[in-house]
Amino acid sequence: MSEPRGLKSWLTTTDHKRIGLLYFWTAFGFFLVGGLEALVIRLQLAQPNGHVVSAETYNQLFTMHGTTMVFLALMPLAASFFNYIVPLQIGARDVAFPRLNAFSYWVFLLGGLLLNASWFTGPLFHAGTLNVAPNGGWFGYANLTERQFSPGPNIDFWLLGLQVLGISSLAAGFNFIVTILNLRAPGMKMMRLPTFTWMTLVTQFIIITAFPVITVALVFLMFDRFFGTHFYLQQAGGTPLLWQHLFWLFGHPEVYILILPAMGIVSDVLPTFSRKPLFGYPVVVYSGILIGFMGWGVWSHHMFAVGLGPIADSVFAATTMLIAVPTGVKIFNWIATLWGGDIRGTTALHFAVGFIAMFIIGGLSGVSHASPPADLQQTDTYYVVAHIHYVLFGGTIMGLFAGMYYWWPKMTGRLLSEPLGKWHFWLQLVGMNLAFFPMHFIGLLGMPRRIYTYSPDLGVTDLNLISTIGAFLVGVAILVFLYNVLRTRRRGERASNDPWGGATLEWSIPSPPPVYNFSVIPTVTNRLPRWSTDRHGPIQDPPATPPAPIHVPGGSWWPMVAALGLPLMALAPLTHTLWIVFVGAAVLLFGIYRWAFEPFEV
Amino acid sequence: MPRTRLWLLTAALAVSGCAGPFPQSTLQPRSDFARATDALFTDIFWWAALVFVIVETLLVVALVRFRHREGRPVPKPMHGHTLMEIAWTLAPAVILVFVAVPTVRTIFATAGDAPADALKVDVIGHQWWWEYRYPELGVVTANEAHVPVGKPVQVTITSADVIHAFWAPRLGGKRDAIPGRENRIAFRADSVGDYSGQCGEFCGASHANMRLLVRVDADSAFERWVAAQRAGPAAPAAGSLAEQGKAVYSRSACLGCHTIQGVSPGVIGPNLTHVGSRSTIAGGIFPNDSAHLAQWIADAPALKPGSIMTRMKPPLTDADIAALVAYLQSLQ
Amino acid sequence: MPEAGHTGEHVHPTAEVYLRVAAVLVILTVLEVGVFYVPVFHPVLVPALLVLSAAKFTLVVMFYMHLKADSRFFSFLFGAPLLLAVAVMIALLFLFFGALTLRGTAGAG
Amino acid sequence: MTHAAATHHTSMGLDSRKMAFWAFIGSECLLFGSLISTYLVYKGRSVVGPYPHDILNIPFTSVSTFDLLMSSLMMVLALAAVQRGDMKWGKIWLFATALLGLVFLGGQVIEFTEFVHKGLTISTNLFGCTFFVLTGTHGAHVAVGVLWLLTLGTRALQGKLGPANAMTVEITGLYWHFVDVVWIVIFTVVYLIQ
Repeated sequence: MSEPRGLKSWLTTTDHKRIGLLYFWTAFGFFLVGGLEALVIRLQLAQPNGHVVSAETYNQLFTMHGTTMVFLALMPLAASFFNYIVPLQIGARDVAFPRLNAFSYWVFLLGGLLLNASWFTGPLFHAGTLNVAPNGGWFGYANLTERQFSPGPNIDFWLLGLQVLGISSLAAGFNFIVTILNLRAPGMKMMRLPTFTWMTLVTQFIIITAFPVITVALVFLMFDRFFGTHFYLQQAGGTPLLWQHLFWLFGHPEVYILILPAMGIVSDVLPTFSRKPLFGYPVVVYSGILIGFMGWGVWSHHMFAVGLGPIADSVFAATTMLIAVPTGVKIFNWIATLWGGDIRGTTALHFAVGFIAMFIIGGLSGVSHASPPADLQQTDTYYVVAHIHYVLFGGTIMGLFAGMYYWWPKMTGRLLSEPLGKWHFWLQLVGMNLAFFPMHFIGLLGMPRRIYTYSPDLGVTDLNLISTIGAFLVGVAILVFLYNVLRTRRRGERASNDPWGGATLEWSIPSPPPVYNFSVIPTVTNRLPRWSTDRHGPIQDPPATPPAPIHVPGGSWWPMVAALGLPLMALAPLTHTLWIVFVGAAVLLFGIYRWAFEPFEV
Repeated sequence: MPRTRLWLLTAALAVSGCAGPFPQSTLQPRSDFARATDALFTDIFWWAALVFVIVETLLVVALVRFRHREGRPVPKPMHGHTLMEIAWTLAPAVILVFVAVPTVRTIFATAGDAPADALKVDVIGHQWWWEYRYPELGVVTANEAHVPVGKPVQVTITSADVIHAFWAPRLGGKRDAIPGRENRIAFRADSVGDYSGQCGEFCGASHANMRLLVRVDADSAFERWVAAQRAGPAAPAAGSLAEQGKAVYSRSACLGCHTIQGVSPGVIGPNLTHVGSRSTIAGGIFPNDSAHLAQWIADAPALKPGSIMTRMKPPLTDADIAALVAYLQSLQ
Repeated sequence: MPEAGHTGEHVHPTAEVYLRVAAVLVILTVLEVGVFYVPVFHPVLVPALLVLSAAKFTLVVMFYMHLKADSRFFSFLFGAPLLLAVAVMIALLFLFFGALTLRGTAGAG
Repeated sequence: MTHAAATHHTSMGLDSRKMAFWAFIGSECLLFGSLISTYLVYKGRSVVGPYPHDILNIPFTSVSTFDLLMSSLMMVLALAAVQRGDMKWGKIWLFATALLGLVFLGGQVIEFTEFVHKGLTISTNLFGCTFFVLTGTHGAHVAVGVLWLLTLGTRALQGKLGPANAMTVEITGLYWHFVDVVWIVIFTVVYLIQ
């Protein structure tokens, strides 16, 4: 019953908490890599006609920055909270399929490494450069990404890496849908789920429906590049626009995959620190579900410049504007949650409020993109770069940091330093606004995005320099966070079960939780089980020691072995060596068979 | 500048400490098309500003007013309020109607159809330069388009290779140049001048180096330009350096890719029949002067990453290049 | 393998029902091919075929995949994405075949 | 598939593996939905032949369709047999299902080979691209299903599959029937509506 130790215990772990930590550190590592890429980009643009990197390297940098942040940093950082927190919030001992969970993690790690290997493997492809990283943009528009215009292995790395990562997300999606629906503690009705768990559930449904679409789009691109098909080639009667439709059919729901978990975190953090239940809980939940559905009807607003015709433009403008309604409703409910509360200004609350304040800006600039004529001037300019960063940095990353400060004591048993946390927050807030707010002007003054150099004549030199300074300030903020983390490891204050006075079940057990989570599975009678309300007192916390021994399953090597098969299979097209695909498939199959017939019980 | 939003520019200038000018500013429209999109954006901006102020104020007031104080009693649990929920669902919906109606009106107003007598310009995107064809005038040129002031222009946009986007911000919003497909925009420029722009859709290594210029001419100047472009290439004077340059051109690989009317028929690179009349070279990134032309001919990829105009094999001598430069500059 | 005891969430139909469904499926398939070959049906070929295949689809899903008797929640897990897929298909057909685009012989392509 | 928690009490009273599998099938709807959408939007846009009506062999594919329908019948009979503990017939039906699956795959190999001989490859035209990728993806699903069925059959022969594993057989069946309904759609959309 004691915690197993050592490398092997981590490699074979199926404990959702350890997998959550693995997700966290891996994703945070990729977050730092993506951030470094951003800083090089900003260095290059600090001056007109910059010469820090070559055009080719710059194109690789912005492609990998986008791809890394979306697929290797933000999604898996959210996944680390899905893993660690969701089972605790619903009163479960693990996820529904612990080994599938381990498989998801290993596939994610290997997919990320495969993608980033492109920075160093140029010589293996006789490319003449060290770096052959993807260079077609994170959106990988065909037909630029076809073999004719991108002959090197760059795009191959991208499409194979994304294909592998998609499998990880899909597997985790099925797992968490079942976990949330089926492993709830007795009495935990759906409308008693913590909001973070609810938003996680919605996110998983979007993942399992949106990822197949990009899988298909990538398969087509792969066949075009390797087997001479013509899915995106106009010479054969096809059109590169098919790629855009399929990509954005996935890509817009993906935006909600990135933002909904952060909205869930904020919806949990605000009530705790205002000592007031979430205002309009059902409305917040239903608007989340609605956003999940409506996210499917707006993809063509990414394509107003392709000329779909006035009727299609009008339809997609209307659907896009409609999505602002459930989003606005959430914001008003959050403010109403704060209103009349007893607000304690913890770092977690700072970040949660920062999320609201910054996300509004991103949402409002989004409305001008929803209007096709205005969008024609703004699309593919720095105005969009400002918008996306207010949504994903001001929104998602602020929300994720709120979650980190909020759940850090639960996950590690120690409290992060609050004064350092506030330094981190203010540096990051000021830095991001310096970095991203001028981009609105840079874009409106006519600077396109994705250009490695610009003319001093544009008149945006100083604005770009300010933006670069802001980006480095964000870098300093992240360093403060890292220092806080290191300091806390050794000198951080030990956390009690419940340092914040939270309402949800994760705060009823020790920090960090024992391997079995709950010594006794609690029975829930209301939505805020640990708070007293008009009709209920708080429920009793489970005893410190389990009344009866709890069987905990051992680990398994097979999820990792099976996961290894996937990047192996990807090596076959990368190296144009057919037999490797059979080796990879054999490893995958072998892993799955051993896994399927291994004795394992939860 | 009747519709220029001085406040916005002032704000930008205040932070940047820079006086402009802003040759690609979307906020200084110079055509009916650009004015329509700009007016719509202004509308949306003010609605957004209103919402921004209201919501951020509420947020700040809540934070200040309800911050923790010693001895504050535990707040009353308040789970929701149906009327308020309805109110703040309807409020954004109503604002969005105010945005949606002018949006749809502007969509149809800027749908891209000019009157039948409009000047027709076909724009073809290439990696990484723009080709302009005037089908009714028999003019073909590159990177610099000329249009008459005050006359409707019908632009038809397509691409020869990957997806680009044609964008001259002060004249009109961007439209993608998509292979196998034609997109249209229509505008009527309202003042004479040079309006720069550049490719808006990421199109490969030198996407940043795919710039363009639209020159809005007075009627007479436009007529003169058309007449000059329709004429055949200038014949270099006998015994001049330019004549030697023509000989170099005719025996080197240039003619495989470039058109000079009556001299070479290549269609891969820009038409050079009147290259001397243009103010820039290499996709609008360098001034069209002897020094840049010479460097460009000697080693184009060094100046413009990914350029398919490769170094000549065997390399041209400096004398050959000088002659070639003289010839190209003579092609006014 | 652990015990995968039957949770008794539904009662499976008998072999007889399965056989009857199979018979109907075969008849429907014969009809489909028949409709395809008999010229009389050509004006209504597409709707007729769509109806017939939808009927087959429904029969298999309802009886062989037990959705008829099984938890309604499974119907949701299958039905919601299916509806989404159909909606996406219809939207793409509109976008590509110009019904939504005023201009354009080519629609989105 | 993993099968943790299969026997435990669940909040919805539904088997976790089965729920995960239905979610998987929902996800597959979007996969095949995207493939079929692409086939449809590219219909009639090939610039060179052969075109569908030149090459599709309706009688042959009708037999394949019949074969796959019958395999679905075998599958439900296998499930019914396993549920009532009749492992003898359980084995027979399982192997019969796999065999019919193999016959379908054989038919597809013959069909593809014939098409290639008649000049339609995956890179000939848009019809070739969309047809081969769509039906090929379906074929790959059938192949996985056959492998899965053979695994279950082998387990049954070893005596390691009994009524206690009825849920495993049921889930296998869900997969198999889903692959069948996808074919029902493909047969109509690709073969009959030309």
